[in-house]
Amino acid sequence: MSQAEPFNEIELDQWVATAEGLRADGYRLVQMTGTARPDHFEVMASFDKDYRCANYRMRISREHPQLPSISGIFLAAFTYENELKDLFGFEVPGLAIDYGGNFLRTKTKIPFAGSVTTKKGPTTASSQPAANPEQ
Amino acid sequence: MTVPWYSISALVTKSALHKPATRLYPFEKRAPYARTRGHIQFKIDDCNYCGICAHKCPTHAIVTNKKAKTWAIDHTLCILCNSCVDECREGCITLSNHPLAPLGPADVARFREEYQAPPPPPPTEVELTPRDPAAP
Amino acid sequence: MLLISFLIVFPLLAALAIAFAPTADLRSAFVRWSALALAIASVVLAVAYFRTGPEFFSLGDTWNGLLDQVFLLGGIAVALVLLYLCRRISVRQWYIPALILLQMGLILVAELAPGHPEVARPFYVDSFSILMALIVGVVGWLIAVYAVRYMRDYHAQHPEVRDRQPAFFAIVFLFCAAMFGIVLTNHLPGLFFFWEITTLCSFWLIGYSGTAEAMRNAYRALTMNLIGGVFFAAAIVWLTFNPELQTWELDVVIANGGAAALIPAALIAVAGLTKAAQMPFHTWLLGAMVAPTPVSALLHSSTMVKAGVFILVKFAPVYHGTEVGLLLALIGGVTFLATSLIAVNQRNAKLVLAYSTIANLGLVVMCAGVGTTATLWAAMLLILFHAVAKALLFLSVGTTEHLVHSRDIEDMDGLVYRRPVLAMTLMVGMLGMFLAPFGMLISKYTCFQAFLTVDVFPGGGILLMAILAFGSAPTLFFWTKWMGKLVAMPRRTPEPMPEVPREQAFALLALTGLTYLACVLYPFVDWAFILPYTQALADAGLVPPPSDSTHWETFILMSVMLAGMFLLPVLFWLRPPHYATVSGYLSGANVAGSASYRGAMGGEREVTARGYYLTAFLDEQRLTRQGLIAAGILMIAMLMGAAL
Amino acid sequence: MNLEYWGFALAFIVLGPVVGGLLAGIDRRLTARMQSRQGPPLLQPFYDVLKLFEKDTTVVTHLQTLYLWAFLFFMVIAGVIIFLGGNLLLSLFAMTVSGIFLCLAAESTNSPYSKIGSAREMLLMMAYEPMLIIVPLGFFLVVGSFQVADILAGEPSQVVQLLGVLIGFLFVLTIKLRKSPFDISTSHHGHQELVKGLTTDMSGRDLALVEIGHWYENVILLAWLYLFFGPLGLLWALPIAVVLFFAEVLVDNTNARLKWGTTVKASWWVAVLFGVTNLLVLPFI
Amino acid sequence: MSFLTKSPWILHYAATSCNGCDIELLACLTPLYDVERFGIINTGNPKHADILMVTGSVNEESRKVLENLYEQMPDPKAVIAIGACALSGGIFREAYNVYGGIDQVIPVDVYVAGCAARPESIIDGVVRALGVLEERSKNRVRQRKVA
Amino acid sequence: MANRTIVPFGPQHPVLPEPIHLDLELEDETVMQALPSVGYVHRGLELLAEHHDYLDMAHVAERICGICSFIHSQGYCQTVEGLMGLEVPPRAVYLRTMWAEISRIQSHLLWFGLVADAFGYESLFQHSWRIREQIVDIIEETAGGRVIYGTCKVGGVRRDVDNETLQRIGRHIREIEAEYNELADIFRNDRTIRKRTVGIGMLEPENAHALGAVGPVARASGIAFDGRRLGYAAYPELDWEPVVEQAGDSFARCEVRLREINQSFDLIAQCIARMPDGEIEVSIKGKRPQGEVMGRLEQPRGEVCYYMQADGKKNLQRFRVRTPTFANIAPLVHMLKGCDLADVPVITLSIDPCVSCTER
Ligand code: NFV
Ligand code: SF4
Ligand code: SF4
Ligand code: SF4
Repeated sequence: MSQAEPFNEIELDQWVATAEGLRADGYRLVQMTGTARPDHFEVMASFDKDYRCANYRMRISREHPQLPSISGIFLAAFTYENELKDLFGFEVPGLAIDYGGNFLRTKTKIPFAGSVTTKKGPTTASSQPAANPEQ
Repeated sequence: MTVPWYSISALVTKSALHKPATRLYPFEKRAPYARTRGHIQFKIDDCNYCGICAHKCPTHAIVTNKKAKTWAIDHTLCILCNSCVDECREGCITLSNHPLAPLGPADVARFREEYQAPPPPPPTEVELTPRDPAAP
Repeated sequence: MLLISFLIVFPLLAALAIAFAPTADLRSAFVRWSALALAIASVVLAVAYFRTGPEFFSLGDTWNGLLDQVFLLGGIAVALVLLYLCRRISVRQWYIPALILLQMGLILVAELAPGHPEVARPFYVDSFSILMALIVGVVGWLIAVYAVRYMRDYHAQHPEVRDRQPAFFAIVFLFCAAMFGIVLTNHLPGLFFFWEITTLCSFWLIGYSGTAEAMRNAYRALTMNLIGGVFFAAAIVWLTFNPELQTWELDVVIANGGAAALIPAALIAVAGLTKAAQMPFHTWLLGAMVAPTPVSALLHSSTMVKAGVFILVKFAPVYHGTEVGLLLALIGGVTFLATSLIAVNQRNAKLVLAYSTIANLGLVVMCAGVGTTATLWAAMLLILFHAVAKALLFLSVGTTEHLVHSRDIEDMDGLVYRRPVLAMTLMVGMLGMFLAPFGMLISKYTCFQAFLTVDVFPGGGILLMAILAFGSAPTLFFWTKWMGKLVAMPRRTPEPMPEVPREQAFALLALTGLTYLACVLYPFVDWAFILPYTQALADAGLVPPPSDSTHWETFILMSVMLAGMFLLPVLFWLRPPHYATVSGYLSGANVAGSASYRGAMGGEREVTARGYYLTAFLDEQRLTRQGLIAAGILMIAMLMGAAL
Repeated sequence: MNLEYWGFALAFIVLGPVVGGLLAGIDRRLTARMQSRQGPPLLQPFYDVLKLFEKDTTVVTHLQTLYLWAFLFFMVIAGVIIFLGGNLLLSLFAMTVSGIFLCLAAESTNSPYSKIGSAREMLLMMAYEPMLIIVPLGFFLVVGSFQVADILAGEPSQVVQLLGVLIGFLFVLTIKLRKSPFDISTSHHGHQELVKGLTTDMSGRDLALVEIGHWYENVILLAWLYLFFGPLGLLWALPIAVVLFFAEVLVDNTNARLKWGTTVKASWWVAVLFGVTNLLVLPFI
Repeated sequence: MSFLTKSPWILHYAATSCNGCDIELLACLTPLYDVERFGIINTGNPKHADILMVTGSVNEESRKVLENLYEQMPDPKAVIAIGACALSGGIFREAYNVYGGIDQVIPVDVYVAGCAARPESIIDGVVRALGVLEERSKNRVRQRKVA
Repeated sequence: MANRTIVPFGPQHPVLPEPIHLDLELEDETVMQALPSVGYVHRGLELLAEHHDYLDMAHVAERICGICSFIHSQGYCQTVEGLMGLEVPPRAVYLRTMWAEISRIQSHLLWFGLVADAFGYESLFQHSWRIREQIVDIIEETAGGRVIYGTCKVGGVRRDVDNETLQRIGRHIREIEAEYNELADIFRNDRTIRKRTVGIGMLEPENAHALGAVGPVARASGIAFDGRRLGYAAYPELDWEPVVEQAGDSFARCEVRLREINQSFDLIAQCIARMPDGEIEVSIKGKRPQGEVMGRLEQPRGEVCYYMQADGKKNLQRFRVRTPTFANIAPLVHMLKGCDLADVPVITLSIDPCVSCTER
């Protein structure tokens, strides 16, 4: 754990090839996640080998957010990719087990997509409790 | 290496023959530890309504009103993080070692109405600055 | 005698009338009324010879001689017909005509032998044959009534099958005639003749639909039955030439009871085993499932297989106390155990019934092999209860199949709510098959007691008892599983179903009533049909005298149980509890009541619950193979045992 | 059959649940103590059932209540048969019927957990039936009768002669009492992948009926156990039977739950190795 | 006296609890607290349960589950909310997938505060719920008599 | 036509106190397909970074899960400290390590009970929780809460534990360990338990690697990866070796945890023995987190990752947690295929799932 494990920028179209290479080198998929930026999304992925992390970062356009799936290479990626799909609204072609946007089933759809802030439904403390039938 | 079936039988037989480990809670109460976080207590005498406690409270369970000189806590929101106790310079918030007695709907309604717990504040706008490629 | 000839000849005439009936309606009427006439005749027979010992009939010398000729020529005719039917088989099935010719040859050798034994008293009636005649008559009648409508629907649903209904019903009646012949004749070549007729009829009926599968199964049935026929013929040849026991009269062979009778008895036992679809030969009965349901009902409940066990039970006094008997019982036991286990695997309702039939016949064979009074008692009750309950089950399944368009047990989900009456008949049939206080269990109970006293071979009885105990367990499982399907509450409102046709409903309800009645009245059955038979045998010193050890409170308690089965639903109907209904438990994920839940993929997902078939636990193929090998070895041992 | 036996039968009908409930209470208390817990009051099972009568009853289908009536009815009959000094085999058959109705009640709800529970109950029945059948047969071989009255009047040595059968019976008793390692169709205490298996969709009075049925069943099983020692006289037989009965609690607490495949295989092997073998060697003891 | 108070069977559902309150509830069943002393059994089955104990606040998914479970519990029944989350949403009140306390979905009879609620408080909460149950049981019996 | 039994396993299910949900497709009782679903505990707390400043977020992080609560707060603080470039005083580091190991024991004992409960071994469940309660008492005495510690903060720890108490705890844990060893031996040698776990839920080493298994799940399949070797906290200075088993079945996973409990007892003793004196926190005045980092730690269930982005404001820009159970879902799906229904809870618990961690 240190900042000595920097994020390597790669292009989206190198992504699958990179993953294949890492798989061949005996890396383990550690995590995948994303961030929303004003004009694009970023996807970060980390791979581990011998306690060393290789981190990658890709840019994904906001207009047509699409991330090719690597679940055929690392099956473990299916959970991360489904999560990205739900939280950021990505399209993930080639997903091995596709929950179809129903992985987390959030109240606010695609909560991470728009601006970083989100609107909420009714607030808690001031709202009325459900009626108790005997009161 | 222990004999498989024997050791568990010995254990359960031993347990059966000894006094159970049960703490007979409502009938016998054990002394709390000094650090046990039971619930938040407030002594209004020393309070200067500075509002630091309310500000520091992660769940906004405390409301203070400097003008009206009121201080209120919604126990249903308090997560017993102890921040208010640590932060209050006047020492008027203390931590009781005894948990709060269970509340009924009426108590909760009282908290929520009388004490006017605040609606959660709007989220902070996190600025979406384009990432500086030079940054680490 | 008149009655007997009526029972044998009338169906032949009826068959002719039906075959040449000008219109379908007339034909149906013929079928209904002739079948009723047969039923009435069998009842009259029962009343006329109520509780008599065996009574033999002689026709006088000329007629007797004529009868011999009839049997001889008839036998040749049957063989020729069979050969004709084989005209289209492939070369690889050369053994079928070979078998036909072989048994033809054997029987000709016997019949044309100079100084072959004469039969002085070709017919007889005793209470066992009355019981069998009643079963054939009454159950046969109900099946015929049911079949009239069923066949019409069958052809409506299967336009690809050539409509040969006139021949179909004619052959059914021919079949009945042969059955009456089997149970009433004392003339062994005559018995063989009737025996071959049933083989022929079953071949034709199984192959009715004419599909490749049906024909294949029909030929399989034919082959197996022919093998049995060869053994039967061999027995007759043996009886023709053996100086010690030279007779063609059934009762003489049985009364001999000694070692001399053992060889023909063992040979006939093989014939009986084939007909009763016991283990090395059981596959033909499974194949018979392709036939229209009334045929299955007929083959399984009142005819065909019953002929097999009939002859075995008849010979029971010979088997009694011999190693041959024990081996025979063990063949039955192997069959019982193996098929009970295999039945657990089955999803096809008719296959479940088939396997259960084989298993129950195995039980009868066990009883026959042991051959004590008690097991005879049990065997006869089993035959009765099984005939009624199985006919009921087959017909109910046939109706259900028409309603739900499937034979799959899984598709009978919730029948109790969809067609309560039909479900009720099915349930009663099943209860009758395996549950106290219904019939089968009474017999099983007696078997246990009887097997424990077997002392032919040390431990032999214990072995039989163990087989019975272990075989009963899976029986419990597969019946309960099926009943569970029937009573399952439909998760959604089911689609409406067509009504059960009136005639079919009549047959079903009548059989239900019979099943119930047979249980209620089993002491009467015992007294009226079984006791006279066993008593007569005991008087002849063939079996130990019957001992009555049933305590009276057993009867009372059985009656209480039976009454409970009846009264609880009535009580429930009169005073239903008023409870609120809720959806079933689905881990809190219910979406539409009990029917669906929120699936992992987020969508609504239907709940389904499939029964257990334990395919990974009990393997049908392996069990069949093991059963076949074991039964085959036992059979060879039995034949060798008889010869030594 | 004399009056005395009618008295026993009547006492069974009336006192069966009381004794059964007490047995359950002791069981729970003992279990708790083995787990180093205080445990519930002795009368807790009665509180539970009385509570269930206070509760509303909800059903998935009304017919499930009917099947439960039948379950209870046949269970009582099974007990009455024994306490009348009657036929042990018949009593077993009645017990089987009762078990089947319990399965039907669960099946009728058609909800997956109940159904799997009932399928497993059927599997268990398949597992224990052979051994249970062997017990009366063993008695028959020794005493010459299935009648309970005759068995009780037998020789005190019968338990020695039937030692294998007794062991086999104790084995399946674990199944019948729904104890670990064989509590696979429902769970009394402890949690289970089937939630409550058979009884998942029963509530209120329905559930109370099941409980009461089980109480009767426990008394019947205790009576079976008693039969082995019966000829020793009440003073010896009852304590031995009760101790063996509660030995099951120890077994319960010292085993993990096994799977149905293992259960069926194990029970059949036990039935063969202990039951059948015992009967085979019986002439030599 | 109602027997309900002598044998309250509980059903536990973890709505979006962080597990903190769950394990404290489980701890109540274990030797040190052993609520079976009061006849309490954790049935895990709504149809057998008298008291529904909920830990954690409701989110989109658990809301429906809670409704289902509550509906499947036969009357008379009571609900206990355990922990700050179940009471009001606690520290997760502002999270985008959280609706807040469970009283937004089903009526709650007893609120047990704390984060996490201590086993002692949970036992106190059950005792308080018993009073509620006793009351309802009496009403229920009366209703049945009328009906 | 019902060719398979389709059962919803969870969300409400007594064997798994947490709302995990599996769609099970069964034939008889063989699982033909098992599809896990999440969402019942999803709160969306990563986005709470917008509501709480980076200091308050420690409370949120701790409440990601009540079982592995301490290490979450530790991980959060450590990662933020990395962004801020803070050097935490050694005593605080050692106290954190000690609490982390206590937390690990607590978590493993809890799992011990749950897995025993899953295969119906009630007495083992009760006894393991009886022992666990003594650990919880230690936690309460030192931290003030039974499950939520609230002791970790950015820059150090909030509470000190005096040396006398530490010594007492050091002695006490040895007694607890003796009691625990008895239980562990029972678990290892019990025939019925072995019957239920040995050879069940196989995860071969290659699959463990390919599916990204972490923690005891990976270590039971012969992969010697232990996050504590990454070199954070006091671990580099302590004397220990990762626990590795080769078999890859449920029993091996249990065995790894059983041995890790002993290891943790040992680590606690080492921490207490080497506890440095001094400050317990550094001042964070005038410092704000800035930059981007991926921090990794070892939780009881395996490697946890924190990803943070900050731009020097009060609130973090992006906060992300990848928990071990999340990584173990894919291996779980693999293990469940073809098992028996009765094995489902056992296999599921053999990865020691934590749903609230998974879903956050
Ligand atoms: N160990 C742990 Fe966690 C974390 N992070 C797990 O998946 O328990 Ni709730
Ligand atoms: S911080 Fe202390 S003095 Fe200030 S308002 Fe709060 S309680 Fe009163
Ligand atoms: S303890 Fe924490 S949550 Fe509770 S009132 Fe104080 S600051 Fe707020
Ligand atoms: S109240 Fe606290 S401990 Fe309980 S579930 Fe919520 S966050 Fe966890």
